[in-house]
Amino acid sequence: MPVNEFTIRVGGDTLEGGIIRTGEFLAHALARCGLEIFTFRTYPAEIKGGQAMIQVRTAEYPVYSHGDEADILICFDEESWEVHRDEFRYDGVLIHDSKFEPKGVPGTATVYGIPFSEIAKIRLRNPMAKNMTILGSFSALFGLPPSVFEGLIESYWAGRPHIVQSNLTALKAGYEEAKKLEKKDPFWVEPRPMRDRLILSGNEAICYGAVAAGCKVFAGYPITPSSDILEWMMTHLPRFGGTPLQVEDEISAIGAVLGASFAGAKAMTATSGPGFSLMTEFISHAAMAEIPCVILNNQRAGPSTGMPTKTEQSDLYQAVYGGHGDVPRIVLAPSTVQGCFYVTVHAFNLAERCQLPVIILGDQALAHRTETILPIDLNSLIIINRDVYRGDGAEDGYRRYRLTETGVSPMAIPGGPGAYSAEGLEHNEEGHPNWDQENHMTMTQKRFRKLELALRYEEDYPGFQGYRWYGPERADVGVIVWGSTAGAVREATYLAEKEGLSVAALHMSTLYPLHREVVRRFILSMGRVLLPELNYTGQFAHLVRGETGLDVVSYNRVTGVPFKVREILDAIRDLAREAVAAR
Amino acid sequence: MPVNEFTIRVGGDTLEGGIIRTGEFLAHALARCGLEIFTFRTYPAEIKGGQAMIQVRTAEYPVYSHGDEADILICFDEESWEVHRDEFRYDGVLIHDSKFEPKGVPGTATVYGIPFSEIAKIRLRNPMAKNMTILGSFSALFGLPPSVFEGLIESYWAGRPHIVQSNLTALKAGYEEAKKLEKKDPFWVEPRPMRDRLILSGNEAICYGAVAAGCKVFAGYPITPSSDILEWMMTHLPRFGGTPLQVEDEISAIGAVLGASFAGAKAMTATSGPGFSLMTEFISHAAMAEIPCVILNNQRAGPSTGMPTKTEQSDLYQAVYGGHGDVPRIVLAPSTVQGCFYVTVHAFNLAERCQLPVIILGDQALAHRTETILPIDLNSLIIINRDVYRGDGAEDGYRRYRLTETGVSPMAIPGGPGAYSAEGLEHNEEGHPNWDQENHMTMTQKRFRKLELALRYEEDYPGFQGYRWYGPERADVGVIVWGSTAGAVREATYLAEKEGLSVAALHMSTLYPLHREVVRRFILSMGRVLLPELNYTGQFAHLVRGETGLDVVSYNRVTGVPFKVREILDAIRDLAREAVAAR
Amino acid sequence: MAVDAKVREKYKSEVKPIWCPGCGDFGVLTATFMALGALNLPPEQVVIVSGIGCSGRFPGFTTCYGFHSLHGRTMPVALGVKAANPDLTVIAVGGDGDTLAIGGNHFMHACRRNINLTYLLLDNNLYALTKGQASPTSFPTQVTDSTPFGSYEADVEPCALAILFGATFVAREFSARAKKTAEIIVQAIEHPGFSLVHILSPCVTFFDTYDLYKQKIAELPEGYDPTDLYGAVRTATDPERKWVGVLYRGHRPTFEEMIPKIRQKAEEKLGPGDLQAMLDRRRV
Amino acid sequence: MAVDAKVREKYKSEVKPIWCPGCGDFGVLTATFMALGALNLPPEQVVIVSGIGCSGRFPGFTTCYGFHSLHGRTMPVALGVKAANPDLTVIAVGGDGDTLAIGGNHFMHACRRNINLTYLLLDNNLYALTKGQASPTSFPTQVTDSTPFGSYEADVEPCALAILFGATFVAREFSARAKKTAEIIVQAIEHPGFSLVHILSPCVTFFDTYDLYKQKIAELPEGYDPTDLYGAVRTATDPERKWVGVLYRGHRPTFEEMIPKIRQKAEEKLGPGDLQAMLDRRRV
Ligand SMILES: Cc1ncc(C[n+]2csc(CCOP(=O)(O)OP(=O)(O)O)c2C)c(N)n1
Ligand SMILES: Cc1ncc(C[n+]2csc(CCOP(=O)(O)OP(=O)(O)O)c2C)c(N)n1
Ligand code: SF4
Ligand code: SF4
Ligand SMILES: [Mg+2]
Ligand SMILES: [Mg+2]
Repeated sequence: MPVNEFTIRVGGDTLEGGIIRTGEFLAHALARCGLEIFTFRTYPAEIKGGQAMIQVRTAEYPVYSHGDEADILICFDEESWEVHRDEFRYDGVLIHDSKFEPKGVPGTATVYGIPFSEIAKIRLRNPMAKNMTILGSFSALFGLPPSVFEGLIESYWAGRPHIVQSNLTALKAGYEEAKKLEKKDPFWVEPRPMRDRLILSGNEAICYGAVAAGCKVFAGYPITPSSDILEWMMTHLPRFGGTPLQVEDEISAIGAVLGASFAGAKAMTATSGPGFSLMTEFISHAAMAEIPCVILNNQRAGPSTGMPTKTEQSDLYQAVYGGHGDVPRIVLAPSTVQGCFYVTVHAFNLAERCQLPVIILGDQALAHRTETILPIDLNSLIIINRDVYRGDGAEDGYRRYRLTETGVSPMAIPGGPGAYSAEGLEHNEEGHPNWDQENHMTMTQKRFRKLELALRYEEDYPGFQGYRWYGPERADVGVIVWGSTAGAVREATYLAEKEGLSVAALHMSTLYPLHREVVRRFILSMGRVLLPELNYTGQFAHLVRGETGLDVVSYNRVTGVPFKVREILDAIRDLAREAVAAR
Repeated sequence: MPVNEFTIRVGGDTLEGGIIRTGEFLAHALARCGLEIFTFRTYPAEIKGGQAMIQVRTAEYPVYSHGDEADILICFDEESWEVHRDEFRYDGVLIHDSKFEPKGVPGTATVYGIPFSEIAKIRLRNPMAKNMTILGSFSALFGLPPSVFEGLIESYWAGRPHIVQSNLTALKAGYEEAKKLEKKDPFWVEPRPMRDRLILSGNEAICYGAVAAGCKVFAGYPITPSSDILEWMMTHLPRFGGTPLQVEDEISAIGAVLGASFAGAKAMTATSGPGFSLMTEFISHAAMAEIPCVILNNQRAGPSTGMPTKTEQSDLYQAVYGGHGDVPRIVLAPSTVQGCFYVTVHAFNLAERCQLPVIILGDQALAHRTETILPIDLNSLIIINRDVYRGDGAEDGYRRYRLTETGVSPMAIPGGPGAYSAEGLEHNEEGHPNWDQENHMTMTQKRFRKLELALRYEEDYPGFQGYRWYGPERADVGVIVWGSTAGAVREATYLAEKEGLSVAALHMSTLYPLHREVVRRFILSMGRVLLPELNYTGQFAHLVRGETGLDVVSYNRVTGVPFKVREILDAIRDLAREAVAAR
Repeated sequence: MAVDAKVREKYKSEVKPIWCPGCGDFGVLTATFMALGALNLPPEQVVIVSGIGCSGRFPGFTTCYGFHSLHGRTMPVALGVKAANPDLTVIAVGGDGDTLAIGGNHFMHACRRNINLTYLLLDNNLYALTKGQASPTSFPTQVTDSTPFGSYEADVEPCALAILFGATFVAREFSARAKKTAEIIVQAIEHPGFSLVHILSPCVTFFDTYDLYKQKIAELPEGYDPTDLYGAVRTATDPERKWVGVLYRGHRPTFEEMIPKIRQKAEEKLGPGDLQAMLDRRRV
Repeated sequence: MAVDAKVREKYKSEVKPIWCPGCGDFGVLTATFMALGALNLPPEQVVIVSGIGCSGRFPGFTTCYGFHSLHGRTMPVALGVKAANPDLTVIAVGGDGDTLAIGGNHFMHACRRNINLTYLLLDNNLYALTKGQASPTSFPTQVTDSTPFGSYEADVEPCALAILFGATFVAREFSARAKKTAEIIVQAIEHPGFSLVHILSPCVTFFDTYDLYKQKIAELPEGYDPTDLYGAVRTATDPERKWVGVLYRGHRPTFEEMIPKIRQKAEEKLGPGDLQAMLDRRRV
């Protein structure tokens, strides 16, 4: 574990600045050393001031969670030590600015106090370069070649030689200062051959996925943690022939998405809880008028304004059940940065194929974390477009809401033949308002038939899996998981297996419609079933029970941060004991 | 059955007018004959034109549903015969305007063709009085004393002697015309001693309930089928020292309700599906900031604009699960007009007691139907007011969100001591924004503890029942029901018992939080459990499964009209067979 | 603007309007048919976006594309339509409640964006479909089912607002004058930018204003200068007269003109989009 | 308006503002303390309703009652507060995004109702809390994270809008002039009816406008007539200068004055409310 396998945490006040960048540079440098990385960050909801933190986990094999505790903790200031000491490994390495003396460091830990502030402010007269001196010291202490940081600095500030130069100087100063110290800890970086990897954040992957899927109109309103998607779209979508819109509120955003989709463009919006709630009425309309659309909701801690910069998985209820009336919709949840890309592509495909609103449930932790992921080959993607009416074949006249076996009816596009009215009132096949008893029943069935089609999406996209079953067919403990909690579950089940426990996992990425039979089979095959999720009400557990009539054990936490692997491992152990006892 | 026990349906085009009033006069007249009544109406979503219908069921005992088919059908025009013939009893009585000749009347039926139009238009030169001639004929044919109608006419148009006179003339003309006919059917009214009863609609009962509970601010935006509540409040609330507000949209309505409640007034809004969806974000805020409020949602057929004048029970998902984050709230559903009154009182009481948003789920059928109900004694009501901080006792300083055993913390009221900020961000006990991991957990628990208090409401309101268990402790078939479907279930289980089937019913009026243990016990005590509801997705059935982990059999219909007793009876019979076979 | 009856038929769907006999909205429908005919627009090139209200049923009575959206939400939908396909002719139809109560904010921002569309505001001074409650254009003295003792608040004047919001064509007409209304609609459609046509369209069932408006309307005098913004605001809010005609006409870049401009700037700065290259640039 | 420091302390809570050092909002907070002190209002008689944004955190920094509502929704909440208890002094605090983007419609209708409250619009020409996107008051040329190539749309001017919406007191100030701002706030609170105070309040972190506004502001000339509505609209939208001072002052019945009037009319027509009698009248 000490070589090429550890977790670094960097903490400090945002007023000082540079904390997050330190972590990002570390992550990139480690990736350039041929290692896999996974970062996680938290920051205050205030604009200036307050503690920010970035954690970088690295290993030679793929990592799925951000790590339970810091092996190496870098503290910019005294408060950061206070905030993070509880999650500092008892025999880890603490690197701190020697402007303060950390109190209560366990005797088992290694401590390096280095005068970063003094070097930057007084020696270099460049207080902003403090983080570069830290990187230099890191390099000296753990064997990460300084050339890797140099390369990063040069490409990051390319075209600004002045800044490059002063940062290189700071890097060097930090390096030399640390070289004076005696190495007392076992952690070390052993560069490996570079692997072909991309580094992306969840939100970036979503933007790329949307463009890859053919998104042509994006409409949004700023909200943490989805504002960067709006900003990316405002900057880049025009370059792809698309039109991004920053509108006056989230009702307008979803309205514009529906208008655009009606007019033939693939369209999307991105928001978070409060904005998502505002979209409720229009999502119900999209279901009724059968207009394809994609809605990304990056969940944050709620209810209400809640904790805007903290993560949670508590909007599942709203995603699956929100909206008045019987509202068919599809809900997908990515769990990795790579998943963010592909799930977004699938969301557009499903929206087009089924003419339904598709909701992507991301979360703050996933949106803002970076990972090394496998390169993406755009040519390998299957892009599905809606079934368009082109004036052919319909001898008895075009009917927008024609009753079909799948429930999907070809869509006419303004400018082309087949003019009709998209209708939010109940309507007949032609789309004319209709209050017939039978008609409402028939049309409701039609709309819900499309959910069955959604469950057969692998017919359209071979290789797609709405769920993954990890481990044996039968086990003492089964874990059902969704969204970004899946990473911690993956690591916990791996450790549990190593301990000799009998455990399997079912990772759902299509949350609704639920693959009911698979989930039933999984539950019935396991001694006990654990369902960990970052909410209080056990939302997915409730959905699973509601759809299967079978019970699962909810494991809930609302602290604003992801599960630790250890927590889930402990829960598995407990259930395993129970299951064995009941066997 | 023919004497004092039958169902009358009146149908015609709204362009002609007077259809609904005919039914209302019939209902009132029957009630004045000492009978119980229950009316149900449907009307087109268009303003003018289209078929409207009102059905009046009467009996000497309390009636709980509007009756499956018409014993006596009164048709204003030919289309109304076409529309209603399928729900006309094969050996019933058809009364029609002889301006048309109804086709395909079963030979077993009795038909009275009477020239109502001609009498009104030509003989009386008063086409508007057609419905009065119909009432006159009814009187002659079925023995309902004309004096009863005369009394009604006189009080309805009191102070307008001209109208009274011309209507009396029309009544008489209709009476005399029908007297010429030979009575061929067995239906008859035998006046009984007048009972002490009120006639009210569901919406009226809700308005009275709100005022009785102490509602001082009402804010609303027009929407079918809740506009009449807004109109009543705009007219009458000022007379009770309250302030009604017609605002610019439903977001504003719920916002004003929260502002008013924060400032110390009991406050309420009333809406239907589309407006209810718009309130989602603010309901999440009310839960977070712990502001008591009452939201009435009269459900109509959805999704989206749907069928505004048709009934449905499909907003339960939105009521129970709507809103981002973990949102505690209480959801109640009345099932009778009397229930509308009391449930509204309980809703205010629970909102004040638990400082939570309370949602009342009514529906179009219940909102607009009239029933004879027992008189209401306002003195017998228990009115609960919130726990107000008055500057006393809090030696360590006032804390708005103080952690308490029940989860409820005394509320300071502007103008009085204890100034604090109502906060939609996560906050500590003082109400200051706070992102601590532990704090969010603790505060979430606090907010949800109040749901347990809600389940113990009978401690505050002795006699209150959040559920009612009808029939034996164990049975072959159990029926779980909520909302206005309960009436049909009550009659169906009564008939099933008469057939010798073993059946029990559990009628839930507190839908959320669910009385989980009671529902579990009920399900486990029954051979099979039926859950009929007017939606497609089996929303309450899903909730029951989700909360209990036990299965029930969903029975769903979305036709825009209430269940027929017969439909439920058939379903009970089927399940009883299954249960017996499995016994 | 001679339009023969046959051309008009082209725009009329087989769905019979559900409006009450005599409803002002009939006049607007006829005027719209006349205008579309005069411009000879193919029905499938026209999208009519409506809200919820009696007025909201409008699109279904035509052979054009229609989008019967939500109460108050015509403008977001229309914006999306235009973003997807700026070549379409978009007509929005909203009631006074639709436009000025629940939809007021979208109306403001649509004007600001100067989207090239025509907004037909069918003003009957109340909420008709919900059977007669006060709307933001109800007169202060008007008694409705929701204001039995008069209103708590002042009414608003949509033309003045639109002008200040940034609309570049603002006109008023009376639905009883179908031909005049048609002429104005033609001008509105031809105008590049946001065009409001405020149409006094009486509700005969809940508040019959035919006589009132017949007395109150007046054509703008010769020499009226529709380019004077502040003057137009004053004319629009004249308490004495309901001036009909083109109250205001301005010129600013439209939303549709901005789309290619921004695209060009983006490409100039960052190059045309190449997703594979972008992804590849994220290599470690 | 002499206010000694101690009086001011009365309104300052123990919560330290989380604003960036130098943020314009500090000036507004100070001015508000000064104004409350000058009027000697007991903190528990004052309710400060805010939306979401940097500006939204305002109430927590005072010892008054506060309601930190939702983004854009100050006005519905304030209306409710006033309906429940018209005697309270209500101050609303909103950002430019809060007030004019998501909350534009409520703002319009609150002006229309002439609710007797004071609206402090803290305008920093962008969305600050979400880290610097364009708002409806962003300058057309302003480059923000969401408008890297400039905006698709025109900006709006809140004072002109408020005047046309029906506000009866409309003023503008600059947060750097805390004392002047305090004086205006005093007038606004004293004015019976809806009072907008548009405060230029720079965001030093995302778009520092101190210098710009120092140059651009100008005090209204002697003899300026704030009762001339159309003139005020013109002055408010002057492209050359940001005029500070009371731009407009009018008089109409307030919402609070209407409450008892309507109550009286209702009782005159229908008698005072007696629920038991009403119920009994529904006897068969
Ligand atoms: C969100 C929402 N709130 C309320 C309604 C109910 N509603 C339908 S039409 C209408 C008002 C109609 O008035 P207006 O817009 O003036 O149109 P008109 O019927 O007068 O043409 C209302 C309030 C609705 N459909 N949706
Ligand atoms: C419904 C909703 N949408 C979006 C947000 C995210 N959000 C928070 S503050 C803000 C804008 C703040 O801008 P402004 O109102 O100008 O206030 P400032 O921060 O500049 O003071 C936004 C969009 C939210 N909280 N709620
Ligand atoms: S109710 Fe009024 S607006 Fe609606 S259709 Fe009838 S006349 Fe027209
Ligand atoms: S980000 Fe701007 S508006 Fe927000 S506190 Fe900082 S300076 Fe003030
Ligand atoms: Mg109207
Ligand atoms: Mg701002």
